[in-house]
Amino acid sequence: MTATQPLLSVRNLRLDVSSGVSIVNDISFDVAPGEIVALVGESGSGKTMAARASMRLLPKGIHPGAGQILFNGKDVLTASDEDMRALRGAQIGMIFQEPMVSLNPAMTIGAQLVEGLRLHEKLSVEQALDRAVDMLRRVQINDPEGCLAAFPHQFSGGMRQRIMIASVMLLKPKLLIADEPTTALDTLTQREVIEVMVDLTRSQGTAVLLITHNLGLVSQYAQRMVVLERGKLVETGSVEQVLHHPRETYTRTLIDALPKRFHGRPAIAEAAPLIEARNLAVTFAGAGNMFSAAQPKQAVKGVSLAVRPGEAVAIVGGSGSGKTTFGRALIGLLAHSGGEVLFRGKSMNGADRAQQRDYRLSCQLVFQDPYSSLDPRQKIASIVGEPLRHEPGLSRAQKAERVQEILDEVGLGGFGDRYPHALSGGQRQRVAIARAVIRNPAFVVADEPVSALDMTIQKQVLDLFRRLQARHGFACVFISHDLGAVSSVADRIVVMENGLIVEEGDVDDILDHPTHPYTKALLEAAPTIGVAA
Amino acid sequence: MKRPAPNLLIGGTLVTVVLAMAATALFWTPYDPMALNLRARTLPPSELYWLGTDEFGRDVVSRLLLGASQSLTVAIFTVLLAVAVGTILGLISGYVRGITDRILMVVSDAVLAFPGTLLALGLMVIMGPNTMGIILALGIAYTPSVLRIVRGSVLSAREREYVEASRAIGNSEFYTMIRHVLPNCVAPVVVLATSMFGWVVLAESGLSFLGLGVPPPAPTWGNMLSAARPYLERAPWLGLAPGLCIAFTLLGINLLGDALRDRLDPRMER
Amino acid sequence: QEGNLRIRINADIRSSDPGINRDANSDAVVAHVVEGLVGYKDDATVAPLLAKSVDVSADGLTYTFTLRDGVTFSNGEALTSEDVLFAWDRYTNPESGWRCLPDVNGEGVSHVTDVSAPDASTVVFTLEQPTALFLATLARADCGGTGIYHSSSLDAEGKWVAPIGTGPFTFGEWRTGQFVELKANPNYSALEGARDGYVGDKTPLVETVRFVIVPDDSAAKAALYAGDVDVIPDVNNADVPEFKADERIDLQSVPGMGLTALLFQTQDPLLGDVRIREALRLSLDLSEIADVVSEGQAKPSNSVIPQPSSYFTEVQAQVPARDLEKAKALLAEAGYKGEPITWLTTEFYPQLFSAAILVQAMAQEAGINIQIETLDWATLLDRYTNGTYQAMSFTYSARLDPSLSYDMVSGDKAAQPNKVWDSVEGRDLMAKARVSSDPAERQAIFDQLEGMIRADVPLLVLYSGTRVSAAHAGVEGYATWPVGLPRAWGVSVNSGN
Amino acid sequence: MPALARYIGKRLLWTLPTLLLVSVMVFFMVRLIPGDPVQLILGDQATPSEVAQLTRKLGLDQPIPVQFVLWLGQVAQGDLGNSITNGQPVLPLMLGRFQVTAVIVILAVGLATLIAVPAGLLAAWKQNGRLDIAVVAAATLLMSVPSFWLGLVLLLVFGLKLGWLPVVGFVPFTENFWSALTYIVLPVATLTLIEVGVLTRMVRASAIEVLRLEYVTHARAKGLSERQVLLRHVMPNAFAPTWTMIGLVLGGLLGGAAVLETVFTLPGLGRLLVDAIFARDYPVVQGCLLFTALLYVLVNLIVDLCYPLFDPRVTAS
Ligand SMILES: Nc1ncnc2c1ncn2[C@@H]1O[C@H](COP(=O)(O)OP(=O)(O)OP(=O)(O)O)[C@@H](O)[C@H]1O
Ligand SMILES: Nc1ncnc2c1ncn2[C@@H]1O[C@H](COP(=O)(O)OP(=O)(O)OP(=O)(O)O)[C@@H](O)[C@H]1O
Ligand SMILES: [Mg+2]
Ligand SMILES: [Mg+2]
Repeated sequence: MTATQPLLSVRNLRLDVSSGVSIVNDISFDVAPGEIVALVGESGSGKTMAARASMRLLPKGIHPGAGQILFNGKDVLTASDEDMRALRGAQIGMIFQEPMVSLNPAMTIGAQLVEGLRLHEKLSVEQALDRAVDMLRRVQINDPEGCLAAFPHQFSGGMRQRIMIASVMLLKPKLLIADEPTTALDTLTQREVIEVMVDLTRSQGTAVLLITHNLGLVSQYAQRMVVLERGKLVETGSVEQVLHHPRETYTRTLIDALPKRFHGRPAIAEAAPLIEARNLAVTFAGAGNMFSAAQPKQAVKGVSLAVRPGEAVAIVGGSGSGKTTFGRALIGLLAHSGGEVLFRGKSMNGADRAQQRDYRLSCQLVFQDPYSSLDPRQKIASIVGEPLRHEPGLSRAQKAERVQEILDEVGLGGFGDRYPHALSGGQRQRVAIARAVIRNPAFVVADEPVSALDMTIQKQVLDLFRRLQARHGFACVFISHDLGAVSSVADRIVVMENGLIVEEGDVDDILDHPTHPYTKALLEAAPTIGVAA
Repeated sequence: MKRPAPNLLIGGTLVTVVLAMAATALFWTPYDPMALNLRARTLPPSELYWLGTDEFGRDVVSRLLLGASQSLTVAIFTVLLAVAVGTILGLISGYVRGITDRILMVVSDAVLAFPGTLLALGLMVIMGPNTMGIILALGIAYTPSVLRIVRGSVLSAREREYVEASRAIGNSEFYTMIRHVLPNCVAPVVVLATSMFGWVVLAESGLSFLGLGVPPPAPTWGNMLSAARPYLERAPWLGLAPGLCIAFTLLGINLLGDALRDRLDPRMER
Repeated sequence: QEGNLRIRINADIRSSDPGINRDANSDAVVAHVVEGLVGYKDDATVAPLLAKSVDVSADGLTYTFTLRDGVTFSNGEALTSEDVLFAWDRYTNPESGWRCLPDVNGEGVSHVTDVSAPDASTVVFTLEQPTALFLATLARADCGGTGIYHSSSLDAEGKWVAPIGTGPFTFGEWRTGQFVELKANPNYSALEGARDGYVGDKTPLVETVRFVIVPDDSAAKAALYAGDVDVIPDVNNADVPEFKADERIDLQSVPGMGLTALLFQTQDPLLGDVRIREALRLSLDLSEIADVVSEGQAKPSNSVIPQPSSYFTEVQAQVPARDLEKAKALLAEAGYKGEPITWLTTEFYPQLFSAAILVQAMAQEAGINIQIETLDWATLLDRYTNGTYQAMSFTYSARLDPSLSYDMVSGDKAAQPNKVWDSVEGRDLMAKARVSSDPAERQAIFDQLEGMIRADVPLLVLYSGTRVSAAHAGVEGYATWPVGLPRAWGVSVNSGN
Repeated sequence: MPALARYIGKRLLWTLPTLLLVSVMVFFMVRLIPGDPVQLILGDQATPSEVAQLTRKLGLDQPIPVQFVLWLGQVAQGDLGNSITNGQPVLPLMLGRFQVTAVIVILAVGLATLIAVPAGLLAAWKQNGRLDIAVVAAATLLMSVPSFWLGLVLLLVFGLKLGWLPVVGFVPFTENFWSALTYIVLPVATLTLIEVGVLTRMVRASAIEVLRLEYVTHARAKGLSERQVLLRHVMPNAFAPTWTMIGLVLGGLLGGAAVLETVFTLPGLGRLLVDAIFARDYPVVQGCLLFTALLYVLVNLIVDLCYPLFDPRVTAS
């Protein structure tokens, strides 16, 4: 234990769901000022809920059942509403796991940033805006001034995440709870963002509770770590000790599950490409609103890529470089403004209905933001089973069986009856994956499919991908920032920057001998756990 | 089991009472609701006549009971008609957009701008004055409102990512519309439908003035209410009785509507 | 003259042009501004108004009007026979659309062949045929009382501006949808004798009269209580008991000249059978209906001739009794088996609606199956005009002479489908009554007609209308009369309300 | 700017078919329903020759399509014709009446919105609590009172019993501001109460949806008070359906609130139209409906133009 008085002290916390089940059971840990504590653990183990409980912002239906959460010695769970409001934002800041849905779609970024600032500090609007711009710049948003007037939907996933982070750190809270803050960020940006956080701890003595799956990050930045499994505390101690000398088997499996370079993949048979982009370009009509002239934004500027059957191509690249946009355009969800897509050798520009339909059904997408891609009014089983509608000749029972099978494979057996809102971030992501692969499509664009998954589950999912590929030979474009994950599934890597491909090649070539400076920088910035994995 | 939500409890009770009233009238009323008693006109409530008598000496209780079934029939069918047609067209209009949307908007604006009085008179010519006529006239008059409300919600809902996800799976536009857009637009429709219920009951009273109402002497709450107008001071119970019936029915239906909406909303913790 | 009298009217006036584009409200307002040669008295007989005297030649073809001396228009100009000719020319010009043109050009009551002005104060009308109704026609309110107006009522192009007349008031501001305001005429010269109908002393006692347009009966009632209007000239029957009970309100009721009646289509397959019509009559308690429908204001009267008429005698006053047994017997005889009879009515006139409800319930007891259909007034009037109905409740506007009353219900159905009674014999009798000016002879004819029409039952008159007015207690001198139109002269308003 | 102007221009162009459709519907419907203006003017004493003469004079003896074409030609030149009943030109008559209606309706809908938004938000915030049930009950009660009753009761209480306000009449604002105000207080109050119910429920329903979203939690995490959360984050996102509703209500009422205008004896557009319908005053009915339709389309155009303000994801195109 640290010598100083802990800033946050969670004692024997239990969280119950209305039905009586506990999702968090008897966990205790401390966070001292100026300290970075990592909270790791399996997806769905209750990390997010424990963090939310510290701000008393539990979703409806989840109640603290026992225990205390002391902030500066005061129990958060019994404080008055008034006191809590004073605490939130200024004292305890929280970066939410799902940045996509955590920004108000109807408010400009500027308004959302300034709002909290002006609430806790006496600042003029100009001063507040200055501070906001400054912070945006620090989290690597280019053109921060222009960004103030834009709405959330006009940003890429990573950009939104950085805006979220900026909005929280702007307030310089005493305790920063960061729930998977960098899942959508490329390694370079990730490093920058974490540096800002570390800066804060140094200059302001801010304590950070960092929830993450990225053990590399943990090993590089955190002092202590807490490991959860299924709502129970497994192990806690200094990072050094836990990572290098894990006491518990669960911790060990977690570390062992770190993705490894997968050597010995069978070479992909030379074949005609399954899907091919030729000079694909995508332009967004306007980032301006309808009262000011719209400025078209070219997000993808002529990208060519061919994917053969059974091949897995990884796209890496900076946040906002156009990966998602390209992925969506590739499977025809987004209209392209130039170039063409060929599927099974036929151009989809002006294809007939049957071809369109084949294309549509054969190409699936795992959305980068799983939460908003799940219909809030449908149960998980129904969401996952929906693509089976297009599988003729399946009986109801067969369908249910398939759904059960795939849910089991992604580790969600028994969750079929839940609604999306009652899942953890990682669980939602797995739902999205299950939905995309249930019909064994010929081609999948997986947009950050494992970003919210802990190492064990991530491994499970990556294994699933590989298995499916081996069994059905589906091709896949795998968009990820996680070079570890990339190295374990991909045959080929494509590096994007600014809407263009800057480098592409074999996994091993790129990882071992990057040529483009940007690629080099990306690789260099990747945090490693510093142990022989 | 958990305690049912208060809105379900109160709403359910009120609606049950009203339905019971309507059902009772089929078998029994204290007096013949149509029988005049010219010696007993506008009597205040008494033991003999619980809620008094109207300007023709007819028993108010009996007429209320019978009126319940008449009013409910008209209201239910009108709302069903308007909601069904309005929702379908609104979905199409908001989802498909383009020329279809424009044409539907042109027609709905035209109907909206059309006064109910004229529409009713016109339909009277076609249908003759009967219950079908009322339902059709009011149904047509209210459909565009539903259409607009649904369209508005659809415009928002169709931009959601789960709608895109449905398309990505390969679902047809039609299926996506029904399965993913529609359920996420129900809240305003439920509100509108339950509110409309009241409007219809009241509008029927206006129509009976034109002869498009339920033909006399059969009572509806609406025409009882409008007939009671000159007696507001002299015999207030004449207006109060149907007025309260309408109010309580509406309250019941609205609360029930809320309960229903909650039920449809998975995020609502019960 | 001081104060402002506010009289409620239920709809805007149509124009200020007498007898042209008019309705009852327009007539009422215009009658305050212009006066005709003759006018009605309270008992609905005709008396000289602008004329000092009227001489009728022995053959009944020449009417000589001598104008009163010293009468000036409100603009100060003296009234001369030229003015009468000017107005008459405009009335009889088909372009103007005078309501009563058919009644002076030979299509209807009379045919005026010549009008001349031998001197400044004499006007002579020459008729083609004698008629008892010529003066009554000139006086008719819906003819604008054939009011004489000054030529400056029209602009240079001959377009109507506003009436400049000799009446007690001048036309002031007309704000459409809100009110019409009249001002006391400083140049008014009163007739001798007490105020009597539209004649007599009509000196204004208030500075202004405002005819306030209040369409809604309940709102009008509230306005009367609140003192926002002073007089409601035509009270809704349903409000009568309430006003009666209130001592702040002065309620007056006189029998009117209009009729509330039930009409049967004698060409209908079912109702064409006189036994069924008779059975219907027997099934109804007519006294009770009249009593209920008029809230006790009207006495039942089953004659086409309205109660206030001097021709309304014992014969007309008979009210047949209800006899259910006989009704049933007649129905059985006619082979009636409960076929539905569609009964048209409207809520526009509440008494018509009430009547239908009562009839339905009473006839039910005799086994007659009536189904009510409510229509808007325009549609009902249309059905009436075209005769396309089985039975309906209807209200007739005032007819001031019995021959006109008979004319209103009787005629050739083929030519005029709105007539309910088509009897050749009856038409002959009516023609006789029209030209005769001997009251005894006319009475005999009307009595005979009464018997005939009662035997044929083409319609059932319930009562001749009542004219009920309500005035605020602070209003002095307001009186209603059988014609029913409001009169603001001779009325004063106590200051302080 | 040019994009917006083009968009508005295009939308305005689309009003033409609406107006044409309304014209055709109205023109033929008023002539097909039974009842004849000539009979109504002449009354029960009319003789066939009188009827024929007046019919000819009013031009109603021509075939209906011919009448329609003639009328359309007139309208194209900005002339809506003259009223059959009183001969006045329709356009100024209508505009005069519209002023009265517009003042009252806009005030009432504005007030109703101002009441409904906080009430609905509060109810949603306390969903299923006592406050919520009370708000829902009050809103429902208000919705179930017919306007003629509510108006009459207010009239009786404030005009008659208390004598605070005049019972009938109207004074234009241009004439005397304060006196004008006394005349419109009751109608505005009545209309506000009538409309507030449905708007409150609409706000409540949408707010309930929004309140559960993540960004609301995020706003709370910033330390915003509940009031700020409701007003800044919930309200704008929950407002879209309410906004549509306001457009509908406004569009409907601007065409006239006949019942209300009758009860309060206001010379408004609604009464003009209803009177004209009952009098079968064809030119006035046609003129009024054309005007109402235009209003409707304009109000809804504004509503549509404002959508992106509440939901920037909805593009105007
Ligand atoms: N509203 C709810 N009702 C019931 N169970 C819930 C609800 N929300 C979350 N859960 C469950 O609570 C558990 C803990 O969720 P939590 O979000 O804390 O997980 P997590 O550790 O953050 O996981 P991840 O790494 O995937 O984000 C999960 O199993 C989840 O399914
Ligand atoms: N709807 C939109 N309107 C305007 N610009 C958009 C829109 N969507 C995305 N963009 C812009 O397009 C660019 C590429 O976005 P995209 O989502 O493809 O990035 P990405 O590579 O997936 O980034 P990340 O890794 O952060 O998810 C970004 O600069 C973004 O601001
Ligand atoms: Mg989580
Ligand atoms: Mg992306």
